[in-house]
Amino acid sequence: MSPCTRKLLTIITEAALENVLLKDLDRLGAQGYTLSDARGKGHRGIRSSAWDASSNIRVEVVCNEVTAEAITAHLQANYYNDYAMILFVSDVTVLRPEKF
Amino acid sequence: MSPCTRKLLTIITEAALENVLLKDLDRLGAQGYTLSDARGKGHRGIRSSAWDASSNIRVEVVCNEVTAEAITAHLQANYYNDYAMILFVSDVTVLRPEKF
Amino acid sequence: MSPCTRKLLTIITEAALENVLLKDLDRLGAQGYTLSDARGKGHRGIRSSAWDASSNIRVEVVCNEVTAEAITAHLQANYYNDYAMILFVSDVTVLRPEKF
Amino acid sequence: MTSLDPIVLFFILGLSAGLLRSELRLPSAVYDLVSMVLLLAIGMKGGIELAKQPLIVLLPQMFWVMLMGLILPLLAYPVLRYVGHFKREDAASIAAHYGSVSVATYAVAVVYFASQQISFEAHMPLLLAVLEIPAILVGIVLARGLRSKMPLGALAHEVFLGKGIVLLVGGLLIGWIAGPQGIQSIAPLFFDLFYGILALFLLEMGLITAAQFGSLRRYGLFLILFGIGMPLVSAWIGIAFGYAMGFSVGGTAMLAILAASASYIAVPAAMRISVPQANPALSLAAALGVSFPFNVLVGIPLYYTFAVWTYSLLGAPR
Amino acid sequence: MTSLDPIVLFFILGLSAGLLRSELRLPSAVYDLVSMVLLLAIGMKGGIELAKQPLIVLLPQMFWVMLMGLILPLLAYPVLRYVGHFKREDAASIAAHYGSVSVATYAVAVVYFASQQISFEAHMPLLLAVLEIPAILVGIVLARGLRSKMPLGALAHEVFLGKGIVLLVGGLLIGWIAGPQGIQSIAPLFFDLFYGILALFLLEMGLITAAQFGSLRRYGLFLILFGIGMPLVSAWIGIAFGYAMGFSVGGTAMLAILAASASYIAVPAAMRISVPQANPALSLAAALGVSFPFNVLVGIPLYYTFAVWTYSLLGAPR
Amino acid sequence: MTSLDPIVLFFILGLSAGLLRSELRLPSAVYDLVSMVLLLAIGMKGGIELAKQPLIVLLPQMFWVMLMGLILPLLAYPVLRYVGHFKREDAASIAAHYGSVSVATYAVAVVYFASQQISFEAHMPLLLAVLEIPAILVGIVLARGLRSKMPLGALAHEVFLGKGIVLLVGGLLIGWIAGPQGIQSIAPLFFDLFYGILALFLLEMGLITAAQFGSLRRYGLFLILFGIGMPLVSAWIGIAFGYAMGFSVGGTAMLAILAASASYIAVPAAMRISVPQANPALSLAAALGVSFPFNVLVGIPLYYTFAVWTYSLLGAPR
Ligand SMILES: Nc1ncnc2c1ncn2[C@@H]1O[C@H](COP(=O)(O)O)[C@@H](O)[C@H]1O
Ligand SMILES: Nc1ncnc2c1ncn2[C@@H]1O[C@H](COP(=O)(O)O)[C@@H](O)[C@H]1O
Ligand SMILES: Nc1ncnc2c1ncn2[C@@H]1O[C@H](COP(=O)(O)O)[C@@H](O)[C@H]1O
Ligand code: NA
Ligand code: NA
Ligand code: NA
Repeated sequence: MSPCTRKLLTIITEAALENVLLKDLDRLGAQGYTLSDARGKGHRGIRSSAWDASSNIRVEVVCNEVTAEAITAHLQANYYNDYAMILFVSDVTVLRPEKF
Repeated sequence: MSPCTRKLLTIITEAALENVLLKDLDRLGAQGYTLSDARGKGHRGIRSSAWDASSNIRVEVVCNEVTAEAITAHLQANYYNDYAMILFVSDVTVLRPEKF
Repeated sequence: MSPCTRKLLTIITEAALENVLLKDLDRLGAQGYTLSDARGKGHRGIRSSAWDASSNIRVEVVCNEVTAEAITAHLQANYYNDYAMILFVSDVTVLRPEKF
Repeated sequence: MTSLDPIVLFFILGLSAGLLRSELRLPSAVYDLVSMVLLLAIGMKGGIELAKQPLIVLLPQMFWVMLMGLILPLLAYPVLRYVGHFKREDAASIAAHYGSVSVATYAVAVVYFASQQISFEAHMPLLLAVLEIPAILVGIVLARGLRSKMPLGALAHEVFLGKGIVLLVGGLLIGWIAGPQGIQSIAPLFFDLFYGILALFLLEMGLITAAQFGSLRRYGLFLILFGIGMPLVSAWIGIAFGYAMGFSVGGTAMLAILAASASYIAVPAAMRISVPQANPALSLAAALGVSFPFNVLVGIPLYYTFAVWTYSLLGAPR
Repeated sequence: MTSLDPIVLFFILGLSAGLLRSELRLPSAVYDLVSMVLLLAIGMKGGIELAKQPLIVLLPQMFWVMLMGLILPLLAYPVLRYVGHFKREDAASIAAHYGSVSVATYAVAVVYFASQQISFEAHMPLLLAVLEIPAILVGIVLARGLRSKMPLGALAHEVFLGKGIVLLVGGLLIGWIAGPQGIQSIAPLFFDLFYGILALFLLEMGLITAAQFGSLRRYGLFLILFGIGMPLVSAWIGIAFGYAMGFSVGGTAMLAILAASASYIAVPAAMRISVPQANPALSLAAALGVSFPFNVLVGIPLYYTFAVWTYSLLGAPR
Repeated sequence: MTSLDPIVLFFILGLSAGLLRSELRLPSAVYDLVSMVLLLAIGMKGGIELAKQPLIVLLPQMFWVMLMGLILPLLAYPVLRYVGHFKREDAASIAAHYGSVSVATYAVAVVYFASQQISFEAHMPLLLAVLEIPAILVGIVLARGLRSKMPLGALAHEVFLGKGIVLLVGGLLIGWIAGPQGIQSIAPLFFDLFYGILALFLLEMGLITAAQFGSLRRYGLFLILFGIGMPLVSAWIGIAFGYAMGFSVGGTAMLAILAASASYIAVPAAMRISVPQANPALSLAAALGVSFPFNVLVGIPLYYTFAVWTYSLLGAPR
């Protein structure tokens, strides 16, 4: 169980996309994900989380580089143009690398 | 749309500062930000989020290095002494770098 | 107050562990922590946050390398087998390094 | 609506607080709780009435109302597309919003009718539920064409199992099965508190409405005109249907109100998934920023007056 | 329970929505609010009754009920361990859940008894509170052995200061001190709305129950059989205790219901901390996925029938 | 206050749970909902009364009460600065808290007065709203000096558009416009449930109060003495003003209670932004950790007794 490097993918997008997005993540090989509710501002204006249509979610996925690239490519191809969405990736060290 | 490096600035501070802080971020050149509610403990004691006066917010800004430094300097000069606040910066890879 | 590198430890685990975990963090030398509520999916299934028993928390600790390793080792020894839990570490730049 | 009703004053309070950029903000959990109670209560009120009559009698009404839900967006679409010059998906999405219904507008109308002692067909919540959906389908077809290969399963899921429909139809079924006697034990929460909870809901709606005014400024005059004009036209269509179906004046006016109202729960969610190219800010600005306040502040009594005129001109139906 | 009661219909609505994977989801803040009001209300109802009789009279009952709470998990454990082949910690944890009680099941039973005009010993909430805890201790000892060096302080904290116990016992004390007169001012929230709030709670419970069905499928038939069989056995034990303690038929039936119910608030939290090796999905699947719906839909009237049989066979106690 | 009132028992329950470090914690959404309903209800109660009399008559009262709100912090400041040796900003901020008012204390007093059948001037919520603000301005001037270049716009925004003021004044206006008849439909939520919702609020207040005890221990005895002494002095000032304004005994006592109470909603928020150098833990420890429990448990009946003495000594005013 020595430490090992993985990618941490953070996706911030509209809550409306939650169900679809989580299914995609499963299909693209993510071993897990973590969600929380968020609000914010970006190119598509203020998203205040006062109610469903203006809520954001913040999704984190820890995964290997291949999966990270697959997810990134998929999101860029399918949602980037039509949805309020940003995505960023960073390097993290994990324990039990076999989990991710 | 090749990937590109940006800074991810995370600010954890008192909820009372929200309005002021977001105006500052806009002014200092942040193209967007994401907020969520948080609780925690630091040098100014436990902040439990039970009610307004003891709530924290967690603000994330993805931006270029110059903006990150401007925000950091501004926060340090204006709020660091008087408010419960921490700030940390990490490197992230983004798609569509023109957005940030 | 020049910038300085520290570790950002992110722990995602069951809300049931909150009290115990925070006491451990204090004891192991963390100068502070930030919590938020989260939901997610991992090897122990879906944790939907609909009610206490299925809620996750997301804990962030900024600390020096030694503390990060102490916390990691402690969590791995005590909770990793029995609780839904993941942990990842990244490098962050902080101001006022004496705080962490 | 008489602007003195406290329900409406709560809306105005929220609207003012929002426009003045006050700190007032309701947690989304409160919005969820309050809207859940309203939807269940409206459903149960309707369900109780269903228990009193054989459902078979209502089938033709359900059919006609569904037809109305198909016609309204087909009417709105060309205006939006060719007068408003919106792109195809946007025109289709806005049209779908106006073909569907707003539960909040209905709730305010119920309060107004009660205060004016106007009676109406009590199974109206059934028609409300029926009206939610057809316009969504029309909107999708308008946006994507008939040959589009939308996964039908996912769409049906989104449409029929959305939060709003499940609570409204669930309430209907509970009211229907339990009947007026059975429901009595839960009446203190769902019926006695109805007005108060609606007041809280409208406070929040005011805040949400205020947040749409920014987009309105950006998308200009046409959207404002459409947001007022479309309800006025829809109201007359609702009156025509109500009259043709032999409704009472009150029932006809209520159908006019439903026709004039624009959805902001079921349709935005369904459109976001099935027509993602449509800009949701446009439909919400029109539906919430213009038509909802117009209907609540002016439209409801106006459409009732329209219905009264019609009945006095043409006589009671049949 | 008569399946027509709207309270139960709300549970079925939540269950159906969950199984159909509807978007319906209640924010956890709503769950917290609703369960808080229920626990306080049940506590206060009991506390008011305590004010009417010297507490000393109830001490023997509290002792016997505590004994019952020790016996039930001891009975369940060998079945789980040696018939179900669960590992030690899992068997102990599941046993603890079944030795303790479910406040929601009790609340539904109260509604049922009221609708059937069955009276029962009104200090039952005191016994409910007493029953929450002994099984937890038995579960811990079964899992860790008597010589385990559990930090007793942390355990007592977890057990006695958990959310559920604090609210229930707090309510008891408030009702006891304030008395029926004092409590009147807050009755509109805690008592008049009780049924409505219970309905919302059961809607949520339905959704939560549906979420357990996945684990059920994974862990198989034995868990389902146990989740039905154990309550049936426990109910008879409850009847025996109730009869022996000289309760009325209603009180005996209520004790049977408490015995048959399985905890999903206090016990899961305590077990998670003190027996972390136990898989919480197993106990929740059984307690929430099987026994809770069984008790609510079938068990409550059934156990009452059992009690009636017993009293007509054996005559009233003493 | 009679310590048997269940409202107060809920406060004690929260306080005990907090001190015992129980797991009980209310989600902030529940706190928001409950405080929103209370503020609106108190506002509307006052607004209904305003409808009954020409506002012009109340202008002098509003002026005098505003003056009182200016005097109280000016009195507190030198004590804090020169006896307590607090730094300038802290002394100013604490003084501002004590010059302003606590809506929760007022609500508990309303319950106490009702239970004791003491009548008081029914437009008191108007004075409550008026009293919230002047002390904030005094506090800022004390901390920053008159020449400080605070952006006045931002300050006015913070002060007048804070959550508490908007809801209280919004409620006042709604009650005023709608009048007693109009408000009836929403009375079940806002008035019938008032006591129950206040109970939940005080449960949470107990938990919050308990959380202040840590800072109290740190900042020592002076803060405790001040937290008890200042309300005692303020109460007499309130009595002087009430008597001078020709109030009834009840009204005078209520003004004493307002004077004695210390803000923990409007002032902390405003001070945090406009006097950031002040340590908020100090003012909250005093206002919430000492004065709030003191006023609720001891002060309210005490100040009423003071008012009764005064009136029996000096005779009714004028
Ligand atoms: N530069 C940024 N930094 C942090 N979060 C952002 C940024 N830009 C956008 N976001 C978040 O991503 C969401 C969607 O962004 P957008 O598609 O630009 O509207 C916003 O509502 C924000 O929550
Ligand atoms: N070392 C730390 N790691 C993570 N979060 C921290 C840390 N220190 C402080 N925080 C967060 O930042 C807030 C303000 O910190 P402070 O100004 O130190 O009181 C706290 O309430 C925590 O939420
Ligand atoms: N690969 C992952 N990426 C992000 N979050 C994860 C991942 N795996 C697990 N989690 C989170 O960690 C929690 C516990 O994980 P586990 O112990 O694998 O069930 C889950 O409920 C998720 O919230
Ligand atoms: Na319509
Ligand atoms: Na049991
Ligand atoms: Na005061």
